[in-house]
Amino acid sequence: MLELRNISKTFGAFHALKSVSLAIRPGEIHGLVGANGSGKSTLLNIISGQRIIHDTGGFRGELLYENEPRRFASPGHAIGAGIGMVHQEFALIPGLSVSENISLTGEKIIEFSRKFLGNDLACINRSANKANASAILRRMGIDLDPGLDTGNLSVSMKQFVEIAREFNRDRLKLLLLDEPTAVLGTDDAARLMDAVKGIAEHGTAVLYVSHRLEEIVSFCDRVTVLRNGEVAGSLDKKQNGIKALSDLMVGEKVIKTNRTPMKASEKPVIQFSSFSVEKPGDRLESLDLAVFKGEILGITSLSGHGRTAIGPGIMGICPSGGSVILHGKALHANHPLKMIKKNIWMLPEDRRGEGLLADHSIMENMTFTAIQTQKKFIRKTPVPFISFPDEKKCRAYAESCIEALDINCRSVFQKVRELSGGNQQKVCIANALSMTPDILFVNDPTRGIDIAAKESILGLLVNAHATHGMTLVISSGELEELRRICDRIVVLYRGRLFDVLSPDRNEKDFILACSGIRPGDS
Amino acid sequence: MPQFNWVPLVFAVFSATAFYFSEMSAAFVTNEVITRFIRDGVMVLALIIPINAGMGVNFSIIVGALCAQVGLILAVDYRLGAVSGLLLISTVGILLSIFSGVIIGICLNRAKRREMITTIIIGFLATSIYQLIFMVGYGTVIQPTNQEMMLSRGIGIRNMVDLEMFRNVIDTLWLFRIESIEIPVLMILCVFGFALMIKYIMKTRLGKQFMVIGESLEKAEALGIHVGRVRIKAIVASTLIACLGHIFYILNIGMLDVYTAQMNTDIFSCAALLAGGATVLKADVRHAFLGIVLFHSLFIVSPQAGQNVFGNPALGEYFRSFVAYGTIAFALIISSKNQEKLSIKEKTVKVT
Amino acid sequence: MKRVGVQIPQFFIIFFLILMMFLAFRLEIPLNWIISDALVRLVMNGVLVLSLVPMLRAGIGINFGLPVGVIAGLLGLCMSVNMSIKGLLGLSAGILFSIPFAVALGYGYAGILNRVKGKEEITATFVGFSFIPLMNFFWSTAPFTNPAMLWPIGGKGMRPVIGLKSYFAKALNQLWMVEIAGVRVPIGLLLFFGILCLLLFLFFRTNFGRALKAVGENEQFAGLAGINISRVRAWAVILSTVIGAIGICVYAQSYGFIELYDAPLMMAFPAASAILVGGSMGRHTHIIHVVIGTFLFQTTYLISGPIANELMIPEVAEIFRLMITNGIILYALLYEGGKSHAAV
Amino acid sequence: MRQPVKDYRIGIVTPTLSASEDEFRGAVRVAKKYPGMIKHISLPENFQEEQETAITQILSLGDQKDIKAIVICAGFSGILPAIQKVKARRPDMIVITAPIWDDPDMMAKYIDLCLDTDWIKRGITIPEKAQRMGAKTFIHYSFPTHMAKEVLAKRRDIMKETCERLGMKFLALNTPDPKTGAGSTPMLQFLQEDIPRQIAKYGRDTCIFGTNCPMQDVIIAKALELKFIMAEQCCPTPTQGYPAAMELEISEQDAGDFDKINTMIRRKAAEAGCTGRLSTWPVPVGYFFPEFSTEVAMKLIEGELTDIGISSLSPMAKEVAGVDVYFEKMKPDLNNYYLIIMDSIIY
Repeated sequence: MLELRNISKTFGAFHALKSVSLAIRPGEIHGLVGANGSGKSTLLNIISGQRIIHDTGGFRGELLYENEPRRFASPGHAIGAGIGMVHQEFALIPGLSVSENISLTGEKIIEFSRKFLGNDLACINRSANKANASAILRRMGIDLDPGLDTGNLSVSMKQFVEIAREFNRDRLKLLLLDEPTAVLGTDDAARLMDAVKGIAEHGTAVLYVSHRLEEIVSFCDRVTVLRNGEVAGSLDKKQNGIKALSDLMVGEKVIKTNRTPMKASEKPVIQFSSFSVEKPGDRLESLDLAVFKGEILGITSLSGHGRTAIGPGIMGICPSGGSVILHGKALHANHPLKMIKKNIWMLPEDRRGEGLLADHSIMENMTFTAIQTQKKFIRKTPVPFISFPDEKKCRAYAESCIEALDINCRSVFQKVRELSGGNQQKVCIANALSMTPDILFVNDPTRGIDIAAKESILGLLVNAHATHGMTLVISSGELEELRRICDRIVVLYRGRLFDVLSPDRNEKDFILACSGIRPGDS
Repeated sequence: MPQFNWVPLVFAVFSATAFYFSEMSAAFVTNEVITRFIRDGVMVLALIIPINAGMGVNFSIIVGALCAQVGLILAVDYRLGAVSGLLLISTVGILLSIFSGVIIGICLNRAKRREMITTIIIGFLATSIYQLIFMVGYGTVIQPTNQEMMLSRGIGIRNMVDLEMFRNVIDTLWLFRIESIEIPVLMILCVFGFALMIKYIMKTRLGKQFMVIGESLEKAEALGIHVGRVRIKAIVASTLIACLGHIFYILNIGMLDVYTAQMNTDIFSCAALLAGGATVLKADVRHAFLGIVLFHSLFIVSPQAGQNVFGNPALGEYFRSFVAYGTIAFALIISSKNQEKLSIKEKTVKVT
Repeated sequence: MKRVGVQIPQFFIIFFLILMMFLAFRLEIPLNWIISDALVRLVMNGVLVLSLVPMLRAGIGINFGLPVGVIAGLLGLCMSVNMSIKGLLGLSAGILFSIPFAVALGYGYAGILNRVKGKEEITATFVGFSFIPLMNFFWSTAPFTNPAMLWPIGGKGMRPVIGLKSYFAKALNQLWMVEIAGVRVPIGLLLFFGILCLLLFLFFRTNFGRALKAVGENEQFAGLAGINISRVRAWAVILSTVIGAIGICVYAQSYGFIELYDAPLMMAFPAASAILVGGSMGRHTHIIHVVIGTFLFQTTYLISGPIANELMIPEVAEIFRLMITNGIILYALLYEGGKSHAAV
Repeated sequence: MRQPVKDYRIGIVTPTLSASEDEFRGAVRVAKKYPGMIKHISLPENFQEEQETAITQILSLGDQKDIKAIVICAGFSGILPAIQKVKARRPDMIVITAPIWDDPDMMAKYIDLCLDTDWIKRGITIPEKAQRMGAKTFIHYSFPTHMAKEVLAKRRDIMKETCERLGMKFLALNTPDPKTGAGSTPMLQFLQEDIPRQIAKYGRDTCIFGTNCPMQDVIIAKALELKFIMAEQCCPTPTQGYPAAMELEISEQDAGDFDKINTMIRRKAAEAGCTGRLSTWPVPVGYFFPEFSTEVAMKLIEGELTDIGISSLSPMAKEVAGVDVYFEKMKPDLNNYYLIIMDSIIY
């Protein structure tokens, strides 16, 4: 049905996939697992013909679909070829009823009116669509009135409708499921899997991506494990088991911690209690946590489970609830400026989107925040309200940073846009350091950066911590890195605190914790 | 979720107050509203599809109006009257508006999220091209067959063309009278016909696709809809309806002001639609109908009301222009606020 | 920083201009007149074009609501005329009086634009359109008392056109006017424009100016850096409005008349075309774009009229010019749209 | 002089104040003269763009049963559909236009009495007057949408003929179009720049004529500066162009007093050294038309006037205007289309 041969994909200098091969037979349910950033989403995007692949220069390797080499330029082409995909975000239209949503783009029409009006303008056969929708829902074991408005459904029902729509396609040959059970309870997940099994029996191939290892184990005929963009291994039904899978995901590496974890001091510098953050797509719910002065705290979770929410919540960029106590005093977070005045700052995970002024020079980027909010590097003028940046001081600072952080650039006046990802991140860090914050929240500092730069950035953070006595809260999906530099690591699951682990714990424990499993459970 | 839109209510209050002060007879106002309903109804309906397809108000319906005028001028040029003339007008208008609709659609596909300002500029540009053709092209490049409509210097068309041969061809059919109120049933049915057609289109596959791209381009893309193509279809439909609507308008007026008849049709149609409670994100046939009645009744009574209240007719005039533009500005402000709320709500659905 | 690259609109307009220069030369239209007028036109429109810059740089887009600023300027001018202040002093008074109005109106206008993020341009267009009839109310009942501004028959309410000759018409134009090789060079006027450009340039180098640019380039970044985005955007709008008000003052003194009522309605469109011709693309707008754009655009306007009259095809020139104005704005809208689409 | 109130009313339609003051004030004056008998309404400000509103406005007059006549003093084109609709509904309604600028033949078909300044005759009289004032060159400024109007295009052609006959040089120049695009500002800016150029080329003895009302401000202002000849505006009146260009300070009690205004203009012209270079009609024609037309309408309604003709109109006109008014038929076979010319005043 589908065969991938040596698929490689790069985003700029970053290798997302390296020579990945896998094959799916008709009627097979194929599992795809891997840690964050192992390349699962990229692979799905390639198969389903998402534009982002096309717009970033396509991919290398061969994609055989029904034994023919194909390259889908848009999702429309892939859908036309019989590939259905269930998205993590809901592609449902709230104003339409359930049956309308299920039949969307595949509506049954009254044959006789088609002759006059063509496919697009033909009369839609509402009753046929409704009957069809309820048949599909019944087959999935769902009791749902197809006449209801989709906007009012519960989240799990929405997920069912989403899947039902893909089932409705006439010639569904390959179904891609991207974590369809992430939002479902155990019962609902089981029902869903039964339904998927049902359609697989009719010959449709299924590619199933999930972090829930136990589902993968009980459900898939074969499992392919990705690690760092490569196929780490492929297991069939008999071989797979949660342990075998997690072994493959982790690999055989032994990790050395760079620094000895410091003893937690008695005095917490910042304390969260039932702290919730409404970050779109990454929600954090009632966190109770104390961060101690001078420690490096790691926060990890699967993406979407809340690890990047804490910084924006504190800075007041995303709405938050609960209480925060800073230096023993209640803190009302509502605006970045206030937090900067309290010497707290955050390095955002989306560098280009939030962390940099891409069209400005390195120097301006490094000094911007300090100039604007802390009145550093400023030359006063006699006129009130008008002040200019002190070019000399700025330049001196920028040059010292370039040297200290080893930034590869032509001059301090080079535009940041032209730098590589690693160097851009260093510029971000230089900007943060210029403000000498007491507490720095860092989100995904090494995302999309090549290996060499990763090392130096981690070094930088540790160094900054050592020299300035900063308290660092680093959230990252890269367990290995966190374990190397952190004193404690918080694991979040579904937006809630699941466990706090010491960095010298077994990596498997972390992986399981991320999937919501305690070591004793399995 | 649909919020209560109090724009129509404000209009209703304004209209009622202005009607009271205008001292006009109810029969006259009713007659005029009916006439306006026929004249402008279809034009307002033309705006509905692009709004639902997420492209905002299509100010380039003015291009559709120009297409209709081209058809009319050709009919006069070849001295075709009544039925054959109407046929020619609609054929030329339809072909031209499909053609220009495709071009506008392609332009708008390059200007996603800034469609409205782009359509305004397209309207301006189209007007100058139109003028170039009829003011300069006629008599130099194009040779007219009907010398009567030309200026005496032989280049360019006169600014007013009499459509005597079409006058009262369609709008007096099935004319009913109740007391002093005249109801041209056929024409009203025609407008309703267009409304039904739009309702129907929104219920077909194509209509569903409009709705999906109106909801979110990303979702539509993920569902395998060819977004660009569907958007072009939306604009073509809008231009086409606008063209037919303008034919209604001109035939009802009975004379064609060659260079200026199309002006402001876009603004007034848009204001009328918004007055009926539509937003730049969501519009329905009922908004159009309610809007035409409310907006135009205010327009009919406000000059007299202005005169009677302020003792100065000019002030009533200014008030009217303010209402037309202000409604649009106001609707834009209101609707973008709603949109913001909506998007936040939707994103936070995940992970519960 | 210096990517002023020539794009299709500039290429087109430069080509057009060269063609017309050639024609003018052939038709023996006195070029020194044209150059003199071009210099005057550069400044009289240049300030209005300049007023678009702060909003463009703050990422708010083209200020199609320019009439708001223009009306503030008109109010100031009318006050100055009402007090019968003459000469340069009158002009300065007009500018001075208009600034408070511009700040107040700009503040309200900014409040509106901050609520419609992403749809600023279309909203600005209609705010401008709807503000005009509102002001017409005011003009026709305005409590000004100088009879030279009132209706000649009715004696109440403002005339649509107010002559400035005995007040401050050409006050700035005539300042230090020298004639060099048959070309009249209005040094005072050019100096005024130069200083205004310089001030704006310096403004963008202040801390606040940098914050403004940062908001235009990356709102998230600016927000994270503790900048109050709504406030910065509001100041950008106010600044645009104030410069717009100064712009109409300069314009009116050069023009010799104050035009009230519907006159400011369409003022934003030629200004927008001018800055786009100069090579401005969204927030990548520099003051040099203003100067180049205004000069090219206004000079084509200036030169096409006499040439068309000589060639006896006047309508064509007139309509062509309109087509160019709107064509350039359309091109810019589509060009930018195309770019952002590719990036997504 | 209070007139007895009668049991009918007359509707007068004018542009708004800011579009054209003369007609508007003229109508206000008639309303004062016949209190309670006049219903004065105004057309939309952007008349060209709001044809519909204009139609409704005029129709609303037709709807009031006690209104027996409608006088339209607009100077716009595009009003004919409204008249045609009123006539369809109220065949007895007397409609007098003074003037509207639709197609003359079509107007004569629907309207009871059409009055206008004599555009054909003025095509002859203006150049002749210009020559008397010493002009050797005649420049005609207009723009495409105006030249698309039959009446104006024809007047230009006649002016050209007359100039050739008189041995004057005739130039028809085009300005940017105020009806499309950016309003009248570019047009006026063009005039500001072009007039000095033309005067430099053709000398001071040049008469400049512009076809659009806003042009007059600039033309007269430039005439004061460059001392060329301005024989007549497009709508000849002392209140057009002169007040703005000369910055006339007309106090409230003097407003509407044309003798005083004319004296004022004469003094200003002398101050600028332009005596004998500027001219117009002593009474604004726009101010005259509403009153005159209303008088005619009343006489028609009351049956005092049955036969419209030059002989019956002239004395009435003289009484209203205070100066001689010459009538002429537009076409010999049309009994309801008259064109007028008044005496001139040269400052």
